[in-house]
Amino acid sequence: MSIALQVENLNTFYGKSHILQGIGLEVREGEIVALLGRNGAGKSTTLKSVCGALRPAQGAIRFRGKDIAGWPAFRAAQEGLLLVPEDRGIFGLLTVEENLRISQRKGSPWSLKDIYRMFPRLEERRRNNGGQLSGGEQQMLSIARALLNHPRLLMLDEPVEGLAPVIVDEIVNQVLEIKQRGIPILIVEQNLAVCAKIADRNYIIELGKIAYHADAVTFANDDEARDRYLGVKAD
Amino acid sequence: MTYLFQIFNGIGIGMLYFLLAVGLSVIFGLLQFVNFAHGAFYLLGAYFTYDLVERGYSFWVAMPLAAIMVMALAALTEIVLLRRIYKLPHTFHILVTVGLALIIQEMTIIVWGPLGGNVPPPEGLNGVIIVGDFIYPEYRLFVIAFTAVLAVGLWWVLEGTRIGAIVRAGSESSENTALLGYNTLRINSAVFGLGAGLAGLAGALAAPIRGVEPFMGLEALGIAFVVVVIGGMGSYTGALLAGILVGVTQSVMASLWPEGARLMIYLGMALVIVAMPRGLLGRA
Amino acid sequence: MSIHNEALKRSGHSSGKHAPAPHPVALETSELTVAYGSFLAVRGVSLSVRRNSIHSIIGPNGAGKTTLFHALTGRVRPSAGSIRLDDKDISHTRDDDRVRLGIARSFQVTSLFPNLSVQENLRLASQGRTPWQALAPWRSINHNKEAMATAGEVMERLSLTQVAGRAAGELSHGQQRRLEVGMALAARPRVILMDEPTSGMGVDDIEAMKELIRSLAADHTVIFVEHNMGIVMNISDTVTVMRAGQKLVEGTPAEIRDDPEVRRAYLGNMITGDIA
Amino acid sequence: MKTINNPIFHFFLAALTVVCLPLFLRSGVLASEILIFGLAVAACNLLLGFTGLLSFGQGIFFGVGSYVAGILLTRYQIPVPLMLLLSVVLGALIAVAVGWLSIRRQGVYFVMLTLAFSQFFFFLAYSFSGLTGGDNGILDVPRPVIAGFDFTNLWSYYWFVAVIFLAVFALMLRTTQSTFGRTLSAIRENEARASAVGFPVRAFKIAAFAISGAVTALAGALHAMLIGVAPLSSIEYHTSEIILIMTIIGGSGNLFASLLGAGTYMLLADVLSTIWPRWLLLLGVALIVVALFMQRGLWGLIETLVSHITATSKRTPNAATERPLHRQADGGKA
Amino acid sequence: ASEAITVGIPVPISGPFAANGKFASLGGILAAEEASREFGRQVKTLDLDTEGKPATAVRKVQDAFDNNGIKLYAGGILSSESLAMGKEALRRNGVFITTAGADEITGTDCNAATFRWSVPTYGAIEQTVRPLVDMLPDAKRWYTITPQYVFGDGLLNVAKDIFKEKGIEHVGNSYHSLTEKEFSGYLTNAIAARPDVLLILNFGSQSSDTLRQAVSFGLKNRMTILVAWASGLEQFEALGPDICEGVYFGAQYWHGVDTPGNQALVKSVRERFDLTPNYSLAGSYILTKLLVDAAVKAGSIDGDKVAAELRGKTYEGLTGEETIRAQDNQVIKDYYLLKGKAKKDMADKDDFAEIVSQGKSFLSPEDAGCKMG
Ligand SMILES: Nc1ncnc2c1ncn2[C@@H]1O[C@H](COP(=O)(O)OP(=O)(O)OP(=O)(O)O)[C@@H](O)[C@H]1O
Ligand SMILES: Nc1ncnc2c1ncn2[C@@H]1O[C@H](COP(=O)(O)OP(=O)(O)OP(=O)(O)O)[C@@H](O)[C@H]1O
Ligand SMILES: CC(C)C[C@H](N)C(=O)O
Ligand SMILES: [Mg+2]
Ligand SMILES: [Mg+2]
Repeated sequence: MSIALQVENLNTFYGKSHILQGIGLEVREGEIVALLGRNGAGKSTTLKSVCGALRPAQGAIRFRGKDIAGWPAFRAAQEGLLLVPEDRGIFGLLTVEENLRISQRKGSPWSLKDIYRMFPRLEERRRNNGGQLSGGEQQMLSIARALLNHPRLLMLDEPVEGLAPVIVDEIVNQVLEIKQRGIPILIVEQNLAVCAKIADRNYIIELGKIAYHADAVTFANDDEARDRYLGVKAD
Repeated sequence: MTYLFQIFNGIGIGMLYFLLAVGLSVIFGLLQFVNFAHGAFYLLGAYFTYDLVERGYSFWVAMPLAAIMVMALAALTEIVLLRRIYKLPHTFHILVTVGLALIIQEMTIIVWGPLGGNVPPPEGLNGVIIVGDFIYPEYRLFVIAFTAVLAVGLWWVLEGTRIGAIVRAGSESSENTALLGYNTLRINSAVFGLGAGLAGLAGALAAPIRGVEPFMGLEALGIAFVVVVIGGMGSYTGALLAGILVGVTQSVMASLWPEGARLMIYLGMALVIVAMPRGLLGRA
Repeated sequence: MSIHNEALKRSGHSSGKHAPAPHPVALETSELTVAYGSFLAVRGVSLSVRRNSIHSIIGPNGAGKTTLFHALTGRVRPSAGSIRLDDKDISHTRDDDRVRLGIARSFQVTSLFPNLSVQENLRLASQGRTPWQALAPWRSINHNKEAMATAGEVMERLSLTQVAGRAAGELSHGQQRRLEVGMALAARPRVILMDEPTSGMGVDDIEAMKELIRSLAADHTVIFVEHNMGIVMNISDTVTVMRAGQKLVEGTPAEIRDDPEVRRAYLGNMITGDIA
Repeated sequence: MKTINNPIFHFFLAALTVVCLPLFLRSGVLASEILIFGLAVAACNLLLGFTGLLSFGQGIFFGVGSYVAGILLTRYQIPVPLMLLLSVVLGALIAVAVGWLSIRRQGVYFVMLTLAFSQFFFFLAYSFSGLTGGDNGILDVPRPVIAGFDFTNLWSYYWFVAVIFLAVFALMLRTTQSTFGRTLSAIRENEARASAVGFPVRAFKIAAFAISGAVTALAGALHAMLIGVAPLSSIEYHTSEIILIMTIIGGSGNLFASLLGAGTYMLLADVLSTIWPRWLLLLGVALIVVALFMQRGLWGLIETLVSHITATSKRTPNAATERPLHRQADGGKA
Repeated sequence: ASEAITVGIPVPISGPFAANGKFASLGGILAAEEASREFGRQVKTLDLDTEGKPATAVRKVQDAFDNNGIKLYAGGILSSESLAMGKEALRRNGVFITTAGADEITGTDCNAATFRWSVPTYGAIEQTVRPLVDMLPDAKRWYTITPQYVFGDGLLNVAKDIFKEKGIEHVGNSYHSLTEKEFSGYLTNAIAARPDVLLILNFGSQSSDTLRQAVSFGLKNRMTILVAWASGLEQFEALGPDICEGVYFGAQYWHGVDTPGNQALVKSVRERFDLTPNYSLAGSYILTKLLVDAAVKAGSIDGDKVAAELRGKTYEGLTGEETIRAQDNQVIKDYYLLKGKAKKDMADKDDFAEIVSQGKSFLSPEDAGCKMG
C-alpha cells in the first residue's frame, strides 16, 4: 500500500509552550488511522499542524508526494487534505445549504445529491442557519462539507464527541462508507469502542510525543498499553 | 407638506450616506478593521470623476471608471500595507489609516490643487422635476434610483450568491474558511477593495451634487462612522436603515431646528451605542 | 478501591475537625440556569457543596461546567435560579463583590497579568479582597503589608518563590498553571473554585497539584472541574456529573464509577473494556 | 534596563527636559506648549497605556479646561490658582460622565463612543456661543500675576508652566507606581481576571478617566493663558486626534514617553510646516512607519537602543506593551 | 540702505483654508518686492502657517515676535485667528492688519494695533441687498440662509433692517452650522416659502455648496439669488460659469475694478505669477504694502509708531481712494455687487462677472461698538 501522508519530527509551539515534540506518523492509502491520547495530549494540535491551520516550527509533511510543510491551510485543502475540526467549524450565520455550497469543489466524487442521500436530515434542514443545528447535525454538516470539497485524505477530530449513540452509529457507518470509496482517514477519537470498530492502526500521543503505535488487533489485546496511556482500567 | 418633502429629500441624502457607509461596515464585518481612510477613498472617487470629466469623458464613463480605479488602488493598499497590521491592536489600525488618509488628502492637493472644482450633472439629468410645490433635481432622483438598485444588487451578491456566502463565511471565521480551501488573504483584499470601491462610487456619485474639494473626505468619514455605529458594524441592512435615518433626521431638522441638527445626530449616536451595544441591527 | 477508601478517610477526618461549623453547606444552587442567547448552557442545576469538602464536577466537553463556574463567581448572570453562599443569597451580587464574600476561582484557560511579576500577580489577587483601598493613587504598592505577606505565602506554598520577580507571561506552562491556582488562593477564599487545575501540567506537576488540592480542604471548601480521572476519583468527596447543561448524577467516586449512565455519557464504553 | 524604567529616573529626565528646553529652543511658546501637551499626552497615556482605554475624547477635557480659564479669567476675575483648581474639578467631573457612559462598551465601540462624545461636545460648545464665544472663542485671556510674581512674559510663563508640569508629572508618576496604578495595569492586562480577583473594574476605569480629565483640563487652562485665547478648535475632534497620535508616537505605558511624544510631534510639526506646506503628507508617512516598525513608540526605540548598547540582561519580548491592546482588539470582536 | 523690514504673513497654508493662504503668500511677496525696489532697502515676508487654528496662529506670531523680531503682520483669513492675533499684536507692540470677516475686529474687540481692510458685514449687506432691492422693485419676498454664528448673524441683522425699511417680507431664514455641507433640506424649506430672492449669507465653501445645490434644484429659474459675501475669483473658478451665470455676488475685491491701483496690480501679478489676482492675493498685497509704507514713513517698525502712521491715512488703493478711519482702524473702501456672466460673454477665462454697483457704507465707530483704550 502506498503512503498518502507521512509526518516526521513535527514540532509545534503555542507561544512558548512546546506542545508537539517530534510527532511522526503515516497514513497509507485506503486505511483508517486513529490517533488516541488523553485530553491535552496534542491530538488536535497534530491535525492542525498537518493541514497548516497551525504553523509547525519544524517537521516534514509529505502528502501524496508533495512536501506541504509550511503551506497555508487553504493550499493544503486545495490539495485535498481536509480537516473536520473539533469545533466543527460550521458557519452559524449561513444556511445549511450555503455551508455546503461554498464547500463544493469541481471534481469531487460527491455531489449535493449524494450528501442529501447520505444525510437526509441535512436536506430537511437546508434552509436553517448552521447555528441552529444540533451538535449531531453540525457534525454531519461538517463531514458533508469536507466530502463536497473533494477530499483525498480526511482528518476527523473527535467526530462523535458529545453525540447520542444512535448518531454515533450513523456517523461510524458513514465513515466506513467513505473509506470504501478509497479515501484514507486520520481520526482523533477518545471513544475506544468507535476506534476499535473502524481503525486499522492506532497511534497514541502522550505529552506531545507518539508513545505507542500498533495495528488494531494488537492494540485490542494490549490491556497494559490502554491502561497506561489512556487510563483505561481493564476490569 | 414640507415635512413630506423633507422626508423624501432625507431618503435621497440617506441613500448616499448608505453607499458611503456600507463599505466601511462590510470591511469592519470581515476584517474587524476600523478604516479611518474610508473618507479618503470617497475623496478619490470624487476627484477621479472630476478629472475624467474635465478630460472630456462622459460622466457615464467617468463614474464607474473612478469607482474601479479606487477599488484597484484600495486592494493594492491592502496587499502592500494593511494586511501587515490586522493582527496589531486597534490603536495601530487607527494610526495607519489616519496616516493613509492624510497622504491621500495631501496628494489630492498636490495633484489637483487646493481649490475645489465642479462636476456638472450628466447631460439629460441636469433638469429638475416639479411636483406642485416640490422641486427635485433629476440627478438626485437618479442617485436614489441607482443607489437603490445597487443596494438590492449588493444585497443579492452578499446574500444570494456563492461569493457572498464565502465573504460572510470569512467574516465569521477566516480560519474555517481557509480549511475549505479558500485563500482568505485574497478574499480580504477583494473585500477591502469592494468596500473602498463603494466609497469611491459614493464619491463619484456625490461629485455633481457636492463638487469636489480636498477636505470632503474628512466630512464623509464622520458621516460614515455615525451611520455605521448607529446601524451596527458589519450589518448591511443596518447601514441602509441608519443611512436613511440620519439623512431624514438631517433633512427634517433643517425645518425644525437646523442649528441643532448635528448635535442631535451625535447625541443619537451616543444614545444608540449606550442603549444598544451593537447598534440598531448589528450582530453579536 | 484502596485509593477510594483513603479519600473517604481523609474527608471524614477533616469534616470531623470542623464539625461545629454553623452551616454544613458552604455553597448551594437551586435550579440554576444560564442562557447564552437562546441556548441554555446550564439548565436547572441544583448543587449543594458541603463545607470543607472536595467536590468535583465532571462531564463531557460543552456540558456546561465552566459556565456553571462562571455563574457561581458572577461572571455570567444566571437567567433563573439562585445561588447561596453560607445561606446568603448572592445570585445578583457582582463578581468582584463575591470575592469579598469569600469565593475565588482559577480559570480553565490560564488568565494572568502576563506583564506583571509573579509577586505582583499574587499581590493584586490578594488586594482584591480590599479593592477600595487600591483606589487611592497616593498609596505605595508596599503599603498593604498583609497582601504582600499573602503573596509570599502563596508563592512558598506553590514553590514559585524562585520566580517571584519574573513576568507571569514568561513562566513555563506548568508554572503558569500553578500561579493560576495561586491567584485563587491569594484571595484567601472560603470557597475555592478551580477549573481544570491540572490541564496542561506535566505528570509530576499533576501529582503535586493533587496533593495541594487535597491539603486545601483543611481550611477551604474546594470545587473543581477535572478531566483527569486519576485526581477526581482519588481525592473527591463528592462527584457531580453534568451533561448537556444538566446534572446527570451525583455521588461518591465509587458510585460514579459504577453508574451505567455516567459510563455511557462520559466515561464511555472504554472503561468497561468491552471492546467489540 | 532596570534604571531606564525607574520612575525616579523618569522624573529626573522630565526635570532635565524642563531645564534644557530653554537652552535649545528660542521659542518660549513652543517650549511651554511642549510641556502643556506633555501633560495632556501623559493623561491620555494614563488611559491608553496604563488602563488600556483608547480615548478619542481627550479634546473634550482640554477644551473644557481652556473654556474654564477663558470664562473665569475674563468675566469673573477669579484668581488663577482657584481657576486652575476649578478647571481640574470640572475636567474630572466631565471625564467621569464621559467615562461612565463610554466604558459600558469595549474595543472599537468604546473608541466610537468617545469619538461621538467628542463631536457632541464640540457642537455643544459651538451652539452655546454665549458662553464659549462660538467660533470666535474667548479672547483676552490674561496670563497670571501671582503674589507679586509676574508671569505675563513668555519665558516667565514658561517657568510657571514648568513648575506645575513637574508637580503634576511627579504626582502622575506616583499614581502609576501606586496600588491604584498597578491595578489599572492589571485591568489593562487582563480585565476579566482583575474583575475575578475582586476589583470593581468600572470604578477603577472611571477613576482613571477622572484623573485623566483633570490633568487634561489643567493643560487646557494653561494653554488658554499661554495663547491668550480659548478657541473653539481646542475642543475639536482634531485636538483629541493629535493628543492620541502624540501618545502613540511617544510610546504608551510610560509617562516620560508622553513628554517625548509631545515634544517630538510639536518640534517636527514646527519644522516641517515651515519647509513644506504639504507637511501633513510626511506626517501621514511617519504615522505608518511608527505603526509598522515602532510599535512601542519612541520610548520603545530608546529602550531597544539602550539594551543593545548595554546588552546585559535579556530583552523583554517585543510584544510586552502590545499585548494589553490586543485584548482590547478582541473586545471588539465579541 | 537702512535695515531690512520683514512682514509676517500669518495665514492658513495647510488645512482646509490652504488655498487662501497660498494666494495670500504670493500677494505679500509681490508687495515686498515692489517695496524693496521703491525704497531701496530689503523688504521681506515670512509666511506663518496658522493651519486655520487660532491657537497655532497665536503661537506662530509669538514665535515670530521672539525669534525673528517681526512686529508687522498682514494676514488672518479666518475671523477667529484674526481676533486672537490682533490681541497678541497689541500685547507686543506690533501691528496686525487683516482681511477677515468678523465685525468684532474693528468693532467690540477693536484695539490700537489691529487694522482691517475688508468691509464689515454692515457695508457688505448695504452694498448688495440695498442696490438689489432698488433694482428689483417687484421682488418683495426674500429668504435667507445663514450660518449660525456671529458673522452670519451680523449679516442677517443688517439685511433685516433693510427689509423693514423697504417693506420687504422676510419669508424665512434657515440657520445652519459651520460644518454643514448638505443644503438640500434648507433649499426645500426655501422653495416652500416661495421667495423672489434667495439671500445666501454664508461664505467660502459653504456658500459654494449652497449655491451649487440651489442651482441644481432649479432655483435660479424661479428666483434671484444673491451671495452676499463671496470670496471672489477662486469661488467663480470652483463653481464655473454655468452655475454663476445670472447670480449676484457681493465682493470685497474684483480684478476687473477700474482703478489705477488695481490695473497696476493685475498687470504685475500677471507678469510675475501668470495669474489673475483674487481677493486673497490682492488683500494680502495691499495689507503688506500699507504696513511697509507706514513703517518706512515712520522710520521704525514699532507698533505704536507704524499704527500712528496708518491711522487717518488716505491713499490711492486697489478700490480707488481708501481711508483708514482713525477711530477704529477700519479701512473705508468700496464693496462690490457683481453679477455672473454667461460663458459666451466672458472676455477671458477669468471674466466671470460684471460689476453692477459699488460703494462705501460703514457704521460709525460708536455704532460698531469700538472703544479703543
Ligand atoms: N490556542 C492555544 N494556546 C495555548 N495553548 C493551547 C492552545 N490550544 C491548545 N493548547 C494546549 O496545547 C495542548 C494540546 O492541545 P490539543 O488541543 O492538541 O489537545 P488534544 O489532545 O486535542 O486534547 P482534547 O482531547 O482535549 O481535544 C494542551 O495542553 C492545550 O492546553
Ligand atoms: N459565550 C458563550 N456564548 C454562547 N455559547 C457559549 C458561550 N460559552 C460557552 N458556550 C456554550 O455553552 C456550552 C457549555 O460550555 P462550557 O464552557 O460551560 O462547557 P464545559 O463543560 O466547561 O466544557 P469543557 O469540558 O470543554 O471545558 C457549550 O456548548 C459552549 O459552546
Ligand atoms: C470670507 C472670509 C473673509 C470670512 C472670514 N473667513 C470669517 O471667518 O469670517
Ligand atoms: Mg482535541
Ligand atoms: Mg470548561
